[in-house]
Formats: sequence, structure tokens, C-alpha cells
Amino acid sequence: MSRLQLKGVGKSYGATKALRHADLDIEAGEVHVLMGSNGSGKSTLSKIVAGSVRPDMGEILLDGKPVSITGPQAARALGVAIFYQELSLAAHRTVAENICLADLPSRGVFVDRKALEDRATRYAALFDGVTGDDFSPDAVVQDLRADQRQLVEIMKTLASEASVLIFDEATSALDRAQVERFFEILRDLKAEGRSIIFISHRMDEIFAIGDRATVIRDGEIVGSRQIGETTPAEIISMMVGAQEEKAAAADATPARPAGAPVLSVRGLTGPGFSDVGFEVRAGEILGFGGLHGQGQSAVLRALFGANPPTSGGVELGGKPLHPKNPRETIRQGVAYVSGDRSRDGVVSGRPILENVMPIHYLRERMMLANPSALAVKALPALQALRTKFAGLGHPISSLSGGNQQKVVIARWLIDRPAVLLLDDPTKGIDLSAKADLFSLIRKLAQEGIGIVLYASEDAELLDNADRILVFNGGAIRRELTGAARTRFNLYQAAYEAA
Amino acid sequence: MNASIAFLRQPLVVALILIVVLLWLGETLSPGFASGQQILRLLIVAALLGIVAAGQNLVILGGREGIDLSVGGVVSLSAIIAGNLMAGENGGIPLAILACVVTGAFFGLLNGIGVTLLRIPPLVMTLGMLGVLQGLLVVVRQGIPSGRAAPALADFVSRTFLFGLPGILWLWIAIGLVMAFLLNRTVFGHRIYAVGSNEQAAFMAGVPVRAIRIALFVLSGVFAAIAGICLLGYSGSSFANVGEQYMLASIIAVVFGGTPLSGGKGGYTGTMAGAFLLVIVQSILTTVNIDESGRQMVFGATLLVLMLFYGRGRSMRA
Amino acid sequence: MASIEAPARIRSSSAVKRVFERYPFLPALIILVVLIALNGWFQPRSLSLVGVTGLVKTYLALMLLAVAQTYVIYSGDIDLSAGAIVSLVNVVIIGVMAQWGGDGVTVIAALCIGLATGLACGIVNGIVVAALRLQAIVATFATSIFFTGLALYIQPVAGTPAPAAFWRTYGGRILEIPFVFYVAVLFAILLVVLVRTRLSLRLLAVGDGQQEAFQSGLPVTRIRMGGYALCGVFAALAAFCITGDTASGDPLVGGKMTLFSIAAVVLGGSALSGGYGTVVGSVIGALIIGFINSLVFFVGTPSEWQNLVQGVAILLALMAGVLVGRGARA
Amino acid sequence: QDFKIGLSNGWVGSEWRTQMIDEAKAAAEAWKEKGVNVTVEVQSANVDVPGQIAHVRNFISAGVDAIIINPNSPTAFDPVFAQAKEAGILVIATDAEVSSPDALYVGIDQKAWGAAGAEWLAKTLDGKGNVVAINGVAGHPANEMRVAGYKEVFAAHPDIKIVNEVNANWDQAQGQQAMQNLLATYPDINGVWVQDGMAAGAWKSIMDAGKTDSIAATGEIRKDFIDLWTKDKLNSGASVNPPGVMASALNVAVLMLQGKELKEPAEAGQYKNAMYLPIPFIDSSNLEEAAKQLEGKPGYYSYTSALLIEDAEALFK
Ligand SMILES: Nc1ncnc2c1ncn2[C@@H]1O[C@H](COP(=O)(O)OP(=O)(O)OP(=O)(O)O)[C@@H](O)[C@H]1O
Ligand SMILES: Nc1ncnc2c1ncn2[C@@H]1O[C@H](COP(=O)(O)OP(=O)(O)OP(=O)(O)O)[C@@H](O)[C@H]1O
Ligand SMILES: O[C@@H]1[C@@H](O)[C@H](O)OC[C@H]1O
Ligand SMILES: [Mg+2]
Ligand SMILES: [Mg+2]
Repeated sequence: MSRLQLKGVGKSYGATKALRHADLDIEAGEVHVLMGSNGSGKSTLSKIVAGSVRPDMGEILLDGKPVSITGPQAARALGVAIFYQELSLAAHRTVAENICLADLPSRGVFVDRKALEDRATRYAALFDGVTGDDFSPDAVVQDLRADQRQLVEIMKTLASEASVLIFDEATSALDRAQVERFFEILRDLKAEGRSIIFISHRMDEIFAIGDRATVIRDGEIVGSRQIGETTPAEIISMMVGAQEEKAAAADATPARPAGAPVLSVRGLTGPGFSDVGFEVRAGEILGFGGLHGQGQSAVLRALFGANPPTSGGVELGGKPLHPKNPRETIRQGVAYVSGDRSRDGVVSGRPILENVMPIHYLRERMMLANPSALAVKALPALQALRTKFAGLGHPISSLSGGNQQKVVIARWLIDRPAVLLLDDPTKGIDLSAKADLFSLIRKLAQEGIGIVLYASEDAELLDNADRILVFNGGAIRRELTGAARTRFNLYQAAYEAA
Repeated sequence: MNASIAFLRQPLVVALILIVVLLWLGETLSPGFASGQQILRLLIVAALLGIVAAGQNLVILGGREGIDLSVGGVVSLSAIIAGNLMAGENGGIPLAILACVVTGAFFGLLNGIGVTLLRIPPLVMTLGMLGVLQGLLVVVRQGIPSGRAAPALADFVSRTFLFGLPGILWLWIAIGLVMAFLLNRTVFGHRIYAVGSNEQAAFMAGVPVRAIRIALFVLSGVFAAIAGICLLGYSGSSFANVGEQYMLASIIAVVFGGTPLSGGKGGYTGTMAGAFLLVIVQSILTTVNIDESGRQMVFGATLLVLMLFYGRGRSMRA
Repeated sequence: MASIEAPARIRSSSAVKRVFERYPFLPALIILVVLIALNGWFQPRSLSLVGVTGLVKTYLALMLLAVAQTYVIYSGDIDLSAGAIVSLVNVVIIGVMAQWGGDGVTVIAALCIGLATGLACGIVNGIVVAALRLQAIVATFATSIFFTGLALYIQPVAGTPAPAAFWRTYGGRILEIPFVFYVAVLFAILLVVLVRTRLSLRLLAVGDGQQEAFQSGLPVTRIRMGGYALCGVFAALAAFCITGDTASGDPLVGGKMTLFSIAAVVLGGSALSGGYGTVVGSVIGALIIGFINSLVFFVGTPSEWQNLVQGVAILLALMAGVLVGRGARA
Repeated sequence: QDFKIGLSNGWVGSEWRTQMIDEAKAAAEAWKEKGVNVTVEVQSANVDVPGQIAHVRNFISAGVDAIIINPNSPTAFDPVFAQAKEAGILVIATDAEVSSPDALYVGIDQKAWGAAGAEWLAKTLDGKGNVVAINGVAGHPANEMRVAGYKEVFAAHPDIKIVNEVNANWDQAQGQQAMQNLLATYPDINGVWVQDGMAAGAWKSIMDAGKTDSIAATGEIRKDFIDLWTKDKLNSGASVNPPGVMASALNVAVLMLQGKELKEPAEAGQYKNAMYLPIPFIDSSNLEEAAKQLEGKPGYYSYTSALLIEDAEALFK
């Protein structure tokens, strides 16, 4: 008998049907993978099971009995716990407090500090050795790095001791070693007979840990496969549907262009990196590689002026550039796309139009904003990325994550930049959107724009970058060009002691 | 059907409906309440509040817990400065306006600097500034005699100017149009919303976040100063603490107009209706003959009930 | 394989940072010590036993109200009705004592009724803000008007005296030690106990992010209501002190304390946005306000400048608190 | 002889209070001629009751000989005044009575003040008509005593009907708004009883509504209003609470510090500790005289009077 069953569960947000009549069975002792492109409804489904989203229809059964999940508290009581894609941590509380927050050990009205610490230490110990040595149960979450926060959210989920555990993109910020350890834990849980729903956009992870995969497309369950009996290609074709199959394949052998240098950087030093130097030529896609958090993002943000460098020389098109703040660098033709769109990109609640225009306002030093005149500029940029949207006046929050990211990228296409800095731009973006994005990037490169691409997914880098600089400990350790751009070389450089 | 419900739920529409209902109620309770003349007088009072609320509205729209508790102090100070500079003479009006606007802008600037460069939370900064302004009022009134409004200013506020409306209402309408244009059709307006809704994203898109926020506080000071001048025209002479009553009232007007305190959405048209709505409630309560204790209980409860028509926060369970 | 540490984050200052993280009221404490020294310098008698007793008596109510405010600010809320609750409780207990006489039992009964009143007001605020989800600033402003109306209804004019036994006890001494010091010690114990409760921790967690807390399975609405209820109870305690010190009922007595209570919380290093702070800080904040006010007089400020100097000093202290606190933590 | 006197004023919302302090300071100066060195220390700020209690405690710490206070509450100072007395300090309240047996009140009888205005109004209306009242801060003792004063008077005139009473918090603009609302709702108002600065606001609304001739309303005592009154021939009458009350209290205080004894002990008022000063009244009969006193003064300056040292001495044995 299934541990968890969904029958005809549906959820709409206004006109958006986030989930339509979903049926799903999760067995005890299985890792059940949910696959689907951005906005396909994975998180919605997860949150419904976890009680934080109210379904419009359908039935949920646990161990064959229909249950009413009235909220996250009720879900936990029923043995369902979830890792939230966007995390659910209290920033000013300690790691230990966060791990135990939902179910505080207590004596009467008082917190039992000892029990709390014991329990937290137990779960933290599961990740011994991969947390980084500035991590401890009494560290304050706010001071942690993104990967460490994800680990805390994982520990918090594990601490529920729930029998159904949902991990919604729990590995997106983790490095390889952390993922490995996490997978070991998942295997143990599986062996204990717990049911796990695992969501990720990374194909390799899915094949490494999954038992069964269910694919969702546009809120609809497309089908399920045993992992052992399927291939990435099959999953992808289920995800993208028949008409878009070609989109997944990326150009594996990019041409080697060699224009004039667009951006040259010498001895750049700043928070998180030191003495970084490189050159980007017109038409070139320069890749940044390495384990995540080795200074790649920091360098890009520094060049953009978001976290200005402390020293070093930068030249843009032969002229010196002093990246003090984005405003200045944008004016001089620097473009930057962050992977953290909800933080750095999207102005939620505002119309799509206003989300596309800000760069244009700045570069053209505009004062007035006439919507119809602006639409003429906005539409081609959005179409170039095949953005799906109903109208420029609709709020950007009505779009799926991937389409929101396309809007954010589109804002850089109205006035061509000289150099485009891509800081893991596809984080949480589905495969077809990725393909769209990279073919556009290639096109922009061919038009003479210098491109720097940091991607946390190695395949993206290997497929798209003409040259790869491997970062380690805040400095460039190796340059991979031509035939040297292999996965082996990339890993070797990344894992070398700094 | 759904569309019409959505229409009825728009804050501006809610406010307008409530205005009509309350006017009707007022007329029922005390005949004469909803006469043309009386409505006009209520509108004048609402305009005074509405002008203060314009600045408050901008600061709140700018997000980051934006709020300006110092407006009351600026209103009082401006009324006093204006009264002294014009001293009952029309010739003194231009100088008075200039001085008040500069004063309002100055204190707005201080607030803005505290909030952006020193990153003091707005509530704290403007609360502290309110204390400073109240102290300053005592000093200023000590040194210079309280002044009188110039006749032209008094006429501007209470005499018919054009099409049966006094100048102050035309001023209010003009402010309404300028605000609507500013917020919807200018880059500055779009940037206000961007800053209010996602400051970090705005910064990354080259929006001069700090400059915008400072500008909002400056504008708030300026609007409060203008309201102070008008208030002088309304009451004829300046006196202590005239502005005190505008501090929280201006915030309520903004909220009744559909701009949530979290910022990033809303607009001024609603706020105008919100200001009028609040003035009507207060007036109804003055005209019914009950004890002050009763009036206050009814007023507090009414505010709560009216709030239910607006910004109930989202349920945490989507 | 471990991920390699980025070198930039300075680790040397992390000990200092820890200290400030754990004791966010340190900057306030420094300001307070300086103010006390200045007060002693300009008016040595202000630091005599009588002077200190007077100060404690005068500002105990504000300290309690600042603590009350802290509990709602913990969860990112705010209570603009705190002062009105003080007024209401003040007239309620005075009314009860006037009705039933001033003997010990009646006084205790009156205080119980006062506590219940404060609690009820807190719960009303909790319902309005947390359950009905109205915006805290405006909603509690509305309830403050309501509570004031109620206070005016109960006692239309300031006056009714408290039984002499009541205020003479409060103002008197037991074993040569002023009664207020016992109250202060009790108060301190109460705070220490409350720090260890689940409610304190959960309020702070809610203040860090309501949505996150809700999704984690915390009963957010109930927790926030708990904060308001606690605020109401402490406002009632503040009212007891005011009543002890003023020996009378006044339907408007607490009105002006609200904004000061918020200022005190901020002076004490707590974050208005919630999630971060201490009650000790708020107590210190209230004392800072008190010492600023008396210092302004002791240095001989001309009367017409007193309000301005106080205003500027408080603004500067607020700014210094925020800046020093942040600087030390960063 | 050297005396240190602390002056505490807990509200600086009106010029009346400023003038009150100024006159008291001048009165202290005047003692120099008599060879008595009176120094005053002033705490005058917007504070609440606890804040003003802090004023008194500061004075105790500063070791003053006497405290003169315009109190924010009638009863709240009982404990702290007891403390002052223990420290050997003389306490005198002015402008608003206090219940403390350890203090003395020197000032006007606020109830009589309210009644005086009402008497004038009743007489002017020939004992009949519709009256509205615009009051100060509800719950404030001075306000409530004044209200009690007019209520008693109007109750004695069965044909005078109080159609509504509102509170405008001693704020001129609120007084104006209140009057405006009242005029709209009650077209047949004959009389208005209104206090202090709110009177100027109320009169502005009356004049705006073109009812200057048909309505009688009480007035106030600032020069600006007296001028308006003269110019527009308003049908008004104002009972005077002179800002000089604190100066009067100071003179009484100095004499008491010198050890003199009152001829008649202060035993008036509800608390049996009051010494009432006369309440001047301004109406059409003496308006010109009042205007004369105010000539050359700024617009906010109030008509005033005080016990001079000699007047005060006459009260002592
Ligand atoms: N709170 C919400 N309000 C409105 N629409 C929403 C909300 N949450 C999700 N949606 C919409 O529902 C759809 C499904 O979103 P969901 O977050 O479940 O997708 P997902 O599969 O998790 O995508 P991703 O891979 O980007 O995380 C999207 O169109 C999204 O825009
Ligand atoms: N280097 C920079 N130059 C200019 N503006 C910046 C810079 N970095 C951030 N900003 C912007 O300046 C404002 C304040 O910056 P900051 O990021 O330090 O605030 P914060 O960390 O969010 O504040 P807090 O510490 O109060 O939470 C924000 O608008 C931010 O987007
Ligand atoms: O007459 C009033 C006086 O009694 C009050 O105390 O202060 C203000 C004056 O207007
Ligand atoms: Mg998702
Ligand atoms: Mg920060």
C-alpha cells in the first residue's frame, strides 16, 4: 500500500492553474523524484502536502486513510516534513534553535536548552566534515553562507523525524561533497522505510538518488518511470513535451572567435577574491568554473559595482572602468544577470513593463515613461527570449520563475551592453528556457558583446564557454582552453588544494 | 461577475462607497450634514490632511518600513514661520512660502539622510525628529511673536476661487494630478515603486536607491510645510502644535486609500479619498451629541471596522 | 571533500561580534553609564539614595512599558496602544479601590482586576492585529483611541485619590530599603524567567519571518497574540507603578508614554523589524531617556531650550545606538 | 536673604504658559529692590505626569527652598509633594488645584472662571436659547472644573438648552473645525461657550458663516483676539485667567519663606488648601481698557494681572 497518495489534487492562483488534478503515489522506502520545468507545479504540489498551501480540490491519503492537512502544523503532526525551496529559517536565531524550532524541547513553559542542544548537535553531526569549519550549532544563521543555510534547512527537516520527507531543490546551493553526504543520509532514511520526495533540476542527481521519477508539465502529471528503466533523454522529452524536443540539446563545439579585447582585468582584489586578472574578447564567452563560492560571483558582482573591489585595474573597451556602483557601470555598458532573481532581479507586484525598462531609463537618462512608447522597446526584447506572458501590464509575479528570469534578462537587451556578466543565470531555470538563453547568448557574443559566464552546473560551462577559468580559494588557478575543456580537467583544477 | 467584485474591492472604490454611505449616515443623524456647503467645508479640512498625506504616501510607497512621524512637527513649524513672515500682509506671502518650503525640505533632508546614509529605521528617525521639532517650536515661539495669515492666504483657503471651489481645493486637485502623473508616467515614479517593492533589485538595475529615498523624505517635508501654510490660512493665526493631529491621521488616510504600510503599491488617488473619509467620520462624531468617552470609543471601533474593508494581510496559507 | 573557505571574511573580530550579538544592549549600556556619570558630575545629589530612589520610582513605569513593547516588537509587531492601556488600568484599579475601600485584600483584588484588564486589552490587540491581520501601526492606534474612550468613561476626570495605604507602601521603605527596589528586583527576576520561555524564543522566530515561521509549523497567530497579551500584562504592571507613584487615577496618564516606550526599545538595541533584541536593553533605554531628561535640567539649560535639547539628545542617542550596535556587530 | 525657587510647567502648548513663566521670572527680579535675592530655576517642557513628577524630584535633588508648579494632574503629586515637604520644601500650585495637603494653591477658581463666562452668556441671551460648548481636553481637571462651572449656571436657566458639547483639545484649528460642524448641524444656535484659544477658532467659523450678528460667544484674552473683537464688534465676553498667577504665587512663596504668616489661612476650594485670586472679566463695557493694557504687545500676549509684592504683603500678618 502507498504511504502517500494524492487524488485529483488541484490548485489555481487566479487564472494560473498551478496544479491540475494531480494523482500521485509515493511508496514507503522510496526516493520519488519530481521533475518538471520552472512553474510546472512541483513546489505547489509539495506545499500542498506540507500544509502550507491550501488545495482547491482533491484528496490526500496517508497510509490509505484520507487526511485533512489544515496547515504546516497539522502536516507535521501527520508525519510530513518539508525542505522549502526558499528555506524557512529564522535569520537571527542559532542553528540549533532553527533545527528544533518547530518542536521545541520544553519543560512546562520553558525551553529545555540542554535537550535542544543535544538534539541539534545530533543532526548537525550528520554533516560533519562538509559544513565548513565556521559552522557550529550555536552559530547564528544570518552569518552562514548559502550552502550552510541549506544544510540547516535539511537538518531542520530531518529533525522532524517525519515519515514523509519532501526536499524541494535542497541541493541547489550545495557543493559536490555536501550533496554526496546528503545522498548517503537519504539512502539511510530510505532503508528505514521513510518516503522521500526529491526535487531537483540536476539530471545527474536524479539518476544518482532516485528510485522513481514523476514528471509534471504545466501543472499536469505527465507520467512516472522507474529510474532504472529510463534515460535522461526520455525524462527531458517528457518534460518539454513533443514540440520542443530539440531545445534541450546545446551546441557542444562552439566556434573560437577572437575579436579585440572588450574587458581586461588586472590584479582585482575585493571581498572573497584576490589578484584576479583576465581578458574577454569581443565575441567570446569566457567561463568561470570551480566549486561554488570560490569567488566567481564575487568577482562578477565586483566588476558590476555591486560589491566594489578594493584594488585592481579594469578596462572596458580600452577605457578604465572604476566599478563603484551598478549605476556607473551600467552607464558604461556593463550588464549583469544574477541567478538570485527574487533578490536581485524581480520587482514583484509591479508590471512586466516596469521590470523590463529600468536599464533603458538609466542609459537613455529618461524622465518620462510613456507606456505605449516603451512597449515598442520592450516587446522585441521579451520575444527574443521567447518569454511567455499575457500582457505587459500584468504583474511580473504572475509569471513562472523561468519567465520572470527571462524578463530580467530582457532588460539588458534593449540597449546593447559592451560586456555581459552572467552570474549563474540559469539557477532554477528549466531546460528549455536554458536552451533559449544559451542560444541567445551565443548570438549576442557573435554580435561582439564580451560575455563572462559563471555556471554552477559543469555541463553548462563545458557546453557553452570558449575558455574556462577555474577558481579556487578566491583566485584563478587554471585556464582551460580548446580541447582541455574537459570535465576531468575542470574537477581536477577545482579540487586542487588552494 | 468576478470582474465586478474585483472592481468593488479596489481601495479607491471602497473608499468612495464608504464616503457616500457615511455622508448619508451623517445626513440622517443630523440633517444638513450632507449639504453642499458643508461638504465643501469638509473638503477643505480634508485637503489640509490630504496635502500632508501626499508626502506621507510617498514615503510609505518607498518601502523599507517608510513612515514619517515628523510631519506634524513640520506642519506646526511651517505655520508659525509663515505667520511671522507674512504678518498679515499679502506682500509677505512669497517669502513665507519660500521659507516654509525650504524648512520642510531641510527637515525632510535630515530624515532622509538619517534613514538612508546612517540607515536608522524611518520610524525611529522621524520619531526622534518629531521630538526635535517639538522642542524647536518652543524655542521659536519664545523668540518671535506668533504671526497672522495674510488676507489673500485666508481667502485662498476659504473663499470661492473658481467654479464655486476655493483655491485650496484647486491646489489639492492639482496635487492629485501631479502625484498621479508622477507615480504613473515618470521614471521617478517607476523607481519609487521599484525601490519600495524590491530595493536590492532596484539597486542592481541602476536605480539611485538612496537618492530616491532621500527625495521622498524631502517631498514629505515639503508637503507638510505647504499644509502648514494652508493651515495658517485656515485658522488665520498660527499657534502651537497645530500639526500634531496630522501625524497619525495622515498615515490612516494613506491606509484608507489602499497603500499598505509595507510600501511598493498603492497610489495617491486613494489617499485623497481616504483623507476625506477620515474627516467625514470625525465630523459625524462631533455632530452627534454623546459624551467624549463615547465618541472616542465609537471612533476607535469605526476605524477598526473601516480597516477591515482594506488591508487585511494575506493569509499565511496561500 | 570540504568546500574551500573563502578567505575574505575577517575572523579575528568575530569574538567582539559574538559579544555584541549576544548582548545587543552593550552600546546602550555605555551611553547609560556616561549619562549617569554626567548626572553625578553636574548634580551629585542626584546619585544619592534619595535621588536614585526617585529616579527608579519615576521611570519604573516606563521601563515596564518598554519591556511590554519589546515583546510585540520581538515578533515584528508594534503596539501604539500601550500607553492607553496604562491609563485604562490606572483608572480601573483606582475605581475598584475607591468602590471597595482601601484595605489590603481590596488592593490585591484591584490589582488582579487590573492585570486582567491589561491582559484583555492585549488580547484585543492580538485579535485585531494577528487574527484579523490588520496593519499593526494603524490598528493599535485605533484601539488606543478606543481604550482611551473607555478610560474616560470609567473616570471622566483625573483625580480620584488612591488609598493612602497603597501609595505609602509603594513610596515607603521596608527594612530601611525603599519598596521600589523590591519591586525592581521582582521585575528583574520576572524578566529572567520570561527569557527562558518558549514564547520568548518563538516570538523572536516569528519576528525573523512570519511566513517562514508559519511554514515551519509554528502557530504564528497564537504566538503573536501571546506577544500582545504579554504586552498588555506588562502595561498593567506599568500602570501599577504609575498608580503607586501618582496615587490617583488619570484617564490620560499613559498616553504620552507610548512613543517613549518605542524609543526605549530602540535605544536598547532591539530591531524594530523584529527577530532581534533583549528586554534588558529596553530597560536601559528607558533609563537613558530618564537620565537625559534630568541631565538637561542639571546642566542648567534655559527652560525654553529644554524640550529641544532633550529632543536632540534622544535623537542622537537613538542614532548612536543604532550605529554603534551595527558597527560592532558587522 | 537668598531663596532658590523651582518653577515647573508641564505643558508649553500655548503662549499663555510662556507668558506665565516670564511674568514669574520678572516677579523674582523685582524682589532684588527689597534686598531679597530670589533665584529661579525653571523646568518648562512638554511632559506627561510622570515627567512632571521627575521635575519635582529634580528640584528636590537641586535643593530648592520652594517649588511652584503648574501641575498636569490634581492628585498625582500627593506622594512627591509629601517627599518635598519632608525635605523642608514649600510647595505651591498655581493655575490648577492639587489635592495634596502638603501644598498650597494660589490661583483662580477654575469653576468660577467657567461660570463667569456662562453668566455673561446667559445674560446676553436673556436667559433663553440654544447653546453649544466647545471644551478643552476631556478628562483634564482644569477643563472639567470649567465645564462644571458652566453647567451649573446653565442649569439655573431652564430656557437655555445645551444642544451639544464637543472637545477640541484646546487647539485653535480643532475649535474652528468643531464650530464649523456644529454650525452645519444646528442652524439655530444662539450662544457658544468656548474656552481660551479655541474661541478665536470658533469665532472664525462664526464669521465665515456670516453669523457674527446672530450669535453670542465667549472670547479669549490674547491681544490678537481683543483687536478682532474691537474691530468687528463681536458680541463676546471673556473671563480672564491671568498668566500672572504664577507671579502671584511666587510673591506669596517668598513671603512664606521669610516666615510670615497668612492673615487668613488658605482653606478654600474642594481640597481646602486654596487661596483664590480675583477673576477679571472683559466685556463690551471694559473692552477698551483691556485693549489699552495690551497696546504695543505682540499678538499672542494675554491680558494679565498679578498680585504685586505689596498686594501680597497685605495678605500676611
Ligand atoms: N503564491 C502564488 N501566487 C500566484 N501564483 C503562484 C504562487 N505560487 C506559485 N504560483 C504559480 O504557480 C505555478 C507553479 O509554480 P511552482 O512554484 O509550483 O512551480 P515549480 O515547479 O516549483 O517551479 P520551479 O522549478 O521554478 O521552482 C507557476 O505558474 C507560478 O507562477
Ligand atoms: N556598494 C553600494 N553602493 C551603493 N549602494 C549600495 C551598495 N550596496 C548596497 N547598496 C544599496 O544601498 C542601500 C543600503 O545597502 P545595504 O545592502 O548595506 O543595506 P542592508 O544590508 O539591506 O541594510 P540593513 O543592514 O539595514 O539590513 C540599499 O538600497 C542597497 O541596495
Ligand atoms: O487658561 C489656560 C490655562 O488654564 C491652562 O492651564 O493653560 C493654557 C491657558 O490657556
Ligand atoms: Mg519550485
Ligand atoms: Mg545588512
